Amino acid sequence: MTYTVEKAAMTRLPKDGLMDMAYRHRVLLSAVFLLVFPLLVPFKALAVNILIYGLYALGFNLLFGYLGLLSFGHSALFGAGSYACGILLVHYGMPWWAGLLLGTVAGGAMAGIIGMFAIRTSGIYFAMVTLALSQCVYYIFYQATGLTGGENGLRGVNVSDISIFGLHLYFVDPVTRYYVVAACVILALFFLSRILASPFGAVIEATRENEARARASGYDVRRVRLVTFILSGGFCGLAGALQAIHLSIVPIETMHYETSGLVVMMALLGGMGTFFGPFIGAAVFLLLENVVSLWTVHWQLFVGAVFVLCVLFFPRGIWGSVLHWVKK
Amino acid sequence: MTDRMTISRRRLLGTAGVAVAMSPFSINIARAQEAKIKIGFPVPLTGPYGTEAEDQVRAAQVAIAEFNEAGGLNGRLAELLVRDDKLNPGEAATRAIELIENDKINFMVGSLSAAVQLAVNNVTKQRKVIFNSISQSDTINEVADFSPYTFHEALNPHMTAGAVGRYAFSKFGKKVVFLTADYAYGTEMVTGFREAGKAFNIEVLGDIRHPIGATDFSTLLPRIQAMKPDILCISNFGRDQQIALKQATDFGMKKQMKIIAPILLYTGRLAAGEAAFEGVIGGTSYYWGIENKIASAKAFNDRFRKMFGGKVPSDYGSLAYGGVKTLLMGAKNAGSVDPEKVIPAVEALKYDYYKGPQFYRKCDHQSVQSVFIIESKAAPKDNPADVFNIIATDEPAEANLRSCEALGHKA
Amino acid sequence: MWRAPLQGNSMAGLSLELIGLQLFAGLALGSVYVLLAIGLSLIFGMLTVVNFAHGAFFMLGAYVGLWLLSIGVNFWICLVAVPLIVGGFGLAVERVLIRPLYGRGIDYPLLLTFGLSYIIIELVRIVFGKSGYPVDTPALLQGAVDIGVGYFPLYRLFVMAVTGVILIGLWLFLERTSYGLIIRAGARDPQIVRVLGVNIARVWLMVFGLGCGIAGLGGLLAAPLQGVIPEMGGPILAEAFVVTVVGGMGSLLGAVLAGLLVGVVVSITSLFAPEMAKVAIFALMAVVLLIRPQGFFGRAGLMS
Amino acid sequence: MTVDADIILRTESVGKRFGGFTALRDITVDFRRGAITSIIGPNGAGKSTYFNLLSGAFPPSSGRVFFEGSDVTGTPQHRFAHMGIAKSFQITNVFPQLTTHENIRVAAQALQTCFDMWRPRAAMKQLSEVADDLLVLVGLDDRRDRIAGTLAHGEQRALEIGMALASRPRLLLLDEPTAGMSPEETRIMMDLIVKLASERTVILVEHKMKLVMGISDRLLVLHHGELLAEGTPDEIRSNELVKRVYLGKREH
Repeated sequence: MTYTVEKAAMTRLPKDGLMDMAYRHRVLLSAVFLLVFPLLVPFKALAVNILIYGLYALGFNLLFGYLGLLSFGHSALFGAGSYACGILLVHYGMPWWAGLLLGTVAGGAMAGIIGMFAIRTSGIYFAMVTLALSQCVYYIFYQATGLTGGENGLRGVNVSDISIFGLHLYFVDPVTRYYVVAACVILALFFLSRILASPFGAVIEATRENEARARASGYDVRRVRLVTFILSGGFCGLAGALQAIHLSIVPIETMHYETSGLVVMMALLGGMGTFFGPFIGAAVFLLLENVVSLWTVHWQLFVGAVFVLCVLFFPRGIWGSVLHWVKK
Repeated sequence: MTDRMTISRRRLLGTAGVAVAMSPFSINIARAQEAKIKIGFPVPLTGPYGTEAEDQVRAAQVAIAEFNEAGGLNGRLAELLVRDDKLNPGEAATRAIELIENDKINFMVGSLSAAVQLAVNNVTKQRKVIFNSISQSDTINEVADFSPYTFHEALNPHMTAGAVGRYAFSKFGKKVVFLTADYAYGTEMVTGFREAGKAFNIEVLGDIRHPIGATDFSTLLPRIQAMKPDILCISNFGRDQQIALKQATDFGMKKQMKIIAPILLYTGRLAAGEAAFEGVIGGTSYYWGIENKIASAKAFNDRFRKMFGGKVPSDYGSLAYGGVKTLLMGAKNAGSVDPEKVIPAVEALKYDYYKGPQFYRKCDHQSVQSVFIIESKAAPKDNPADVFNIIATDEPAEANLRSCEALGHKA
Repeated sequence: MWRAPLQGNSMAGLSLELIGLQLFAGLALGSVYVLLAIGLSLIFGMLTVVNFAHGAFFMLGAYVGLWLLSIGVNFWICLVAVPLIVGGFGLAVERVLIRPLYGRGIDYPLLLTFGLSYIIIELVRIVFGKSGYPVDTPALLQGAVDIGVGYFPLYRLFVMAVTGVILIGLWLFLERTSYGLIIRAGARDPQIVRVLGVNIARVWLMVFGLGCGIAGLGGLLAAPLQGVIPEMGGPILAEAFVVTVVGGMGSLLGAVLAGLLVGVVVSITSLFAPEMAKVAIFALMAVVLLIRPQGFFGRAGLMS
Repeated sequence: MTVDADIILRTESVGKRFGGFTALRDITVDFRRGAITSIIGPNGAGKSTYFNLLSGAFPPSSGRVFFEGSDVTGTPQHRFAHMGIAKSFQITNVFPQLTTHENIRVAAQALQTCFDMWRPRAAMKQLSEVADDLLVLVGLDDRRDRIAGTLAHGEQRALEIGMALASRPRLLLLDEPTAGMSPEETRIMMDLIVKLASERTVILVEHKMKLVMGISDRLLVLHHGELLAEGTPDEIRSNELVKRVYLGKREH
């Protein structure tokens, strides 16, 4: 499967100054965009949700879009980050930044654990194994009520005052909260951008393109997959941790397989294997859901229809289609 | 100024959209004014409890209508901002934040699940907004989750299970088996039953936990039959309860033991049919049939019937009426919507709005109220809404609640 | 932080009869899984489509049955009519939505059916409302009968019998008809069928319809057990997936054996740690996949 | 066994079974350094199975494989490139969405780094130069920025050999390098193989015996999974057994 419209477009048009520049400064561009983004969204909490789910979809996209592995168990990675951050803040009184950091680590660690088992399989079986393992993780967190609050969810992940290098911010304030989250997201985008442009980024692409050839060239494909899965878990873990401090709760639904399905939907909608696609997918999905659910209780009909139409007519997703069009 | 107007109009249209989609109620847009008292109302309009949630909205509308007809707060009228929480705590928290930050609501009322109410409560207490929860939970009373801004109009599992237990253990025997959904709601109920059972020296033959959302109990029921209890106590909610009762009936268990449940849901009974529920005994916070004995219930039912084409309010629906009404009356008594003034006013209420006398206990803001013990009828005679018999009333008493100290509050 | 899975007194009353009854209950439960899983497996084996809408078809069967019963159609006629109607709907879905996706990779049909299930569920909510409906057990099948180790509801025995009949019918169809021959060959190697010059599109269409029809029948049979509600397809789909994967995707025999195995695993877990019943299903799947990634009877490397 | 510097690869009574089917039985061969050795045989003789054992695609069921004197039996395939063995596939196998240049660059990168996630790959200039050099070697320097999937069949085969060379192998394994090629493309490929053999050992599997007679130093003939004969082209030509089972039949 191939989704590298974006990269192909770039290699095709190395001389096209504007595109090339946009491509090289994509992190900077997104930073500028995120600065004004809240003005385009009905309310700040939604803008924050879009950032968080965009980041979550970005992590998923690294595995599915760039490496070509479809996981139906990403909720476990997102949830691991969320719970790690929540538990550390609530039960161990750690500061918010430690929660974010360790949430990221927890996402990666969870990916490592699931990956050790799942990476032996591929294709549909990989999707199924990750689904099964994430369900096991769900039930473990569900049962560990002492730490996770079980079905009631983990409450009290309250972050009110934060200080960064002497700058004191009131995190409950919606505007502050948005920009703190946005800063984390830009950092993540920067990291992703570095990874994709790095030698390892080339290995990821090569592995997706042709596993047998990559192996014959001397790459340990299984380890490449595992490492990519862990990186993906790190991004998803950070997204989860941000959600924990944004909502100040960690619901058990975070771990539910529907949360895995959601991210597949967002990535598909935005355009798999593209840099900005996941964010566009998350934004379009959540905005539509917000608007439609104010208008009718039958918003799920709409969601389903968008999904089906997307698969049938825009398999490249929104951003993928745009890039394809530009390339032409 | 113009900016704010557009936002509020957009929101209003949104609210109206939800209302229209759930006709027959509509919101009076024409009278919308800047200074309205806004009440955020997150309930699960989509998903399996949609019917229940719609009834919650209806009942809340009754309270709003009554308040506005009585002249509001010195002419300041109230409005309801309904949001779909999708039965998902994350979504509920997002919606609660939206309602507070964007719509600048004055009060929050709502929720239909323990997890959602705890999520909403977490958001409201952090932002110092009064929240009246209208679904069951013991946890929300406890010191970790409670805040001065937290009120709990609904019953809690301890009260409900206690009332049902005291009734059932005295009548049907001492050998009990529990079949319980494995989450807070279920386990809190069992704790309540066991607590009540101490006084009757009940013998617990089995305490079986099933996963939430179970669709088949056939693998659990033969074992329960083999235990030969006097009473089977099924503590689960919604569809779990409907399926468990249906399958227990199929296995012929009603002939072998008495089946009790902490709560018999009105909508659940309608959805599952009379056969499954027949003869089962349980508790409820409200059943429209109490109107023969309680004047306030009669008035509430009549108003509800008038507004919604002869329908009667459900149990969880009526809680929404109580939840909205108490906060509005508190505001009226305080002469302000300032939470710091409204809280003491609500604490001071001794009210009888729809089900007999009630008041909020000071330490945990739990509404002290009666629990009705009901039995599901074989077949409704002429009125399809006539599904339960009221067989006893557990009168309101602070003694039926867990003590403030046990909840971690300073006495 | 972990709750003890066993309460001290819950082992009371464990007898051979009970264990026998428990195993039987497991097999009865498994037979519903089998009805869903054979369709999933058939569709996957032939079309390499992972049908995420299978649960929705199951639910649709229950609602079509509910509707037929409400307009006075006899339950026994429903047993024939429901699979035909749901199967017919399945044909339309394959023809209109899934066929354009062949050759586009295995993820696309999966994602499409995932979205489709949302649409079907919401449409049912619009037509029938959000709350569920009770469905009475047919009068002839009410009550419980003695099966030697204890009493068991007659209706559940009936469900097992219907599953048996369906399996025998399917077996005869696959073994004795020319279509069956093509399907069996196709499930083993889709290339062969294409080489044989068979009109594969027609076979695929039929297989999809057949799978959906059986799922619809499963829904109808489940309706008197659990009532109907728009969301009823969700949990059973997850369980049917486990069955299909454990049995080996594409293998009918695997689906049958794994379905019964999962039923028994659930019932035995229910005996010792009932709250773990759902975990046990997924744990079983994880273990099987780790030891034998292609499932009991699956072809290795099918999907890589 | 003694380490003989002249022997680059040795298989010691290797065999391979698939379930009940024995594809290869008890083959002991020494491959000489610096030579072109061709493995020939009719369809189903076990050529591909033997090739896959040599290239580490799967381990033998019995016997051992030695590369430059050390036992490499069961070594994971990705290690082979690092040891100095590279292969091309029977079916064209490139990274179709990447450019020709990037194809070789990625292959060359395998020797240097895999998990470096921080440095920009553009900074690794010498890899890019290696890729450019190899493009010249395999005659694709004018196709540098084409998407590999759009190249002609013969060009893709050449690209694949370029990728194999990127790991600077001492031993190059080629599986039917001229399969599906036009006579013109075949000729170019044969010239390329001879050119490559001047600096490294080449083992190739070939179906068309006539084609390799001229360029091979040694030939192995497989038949029904067994080694039928081994020797120089002249020896093979005059071998009675080979004549009977192979040359006796019509070549296709």
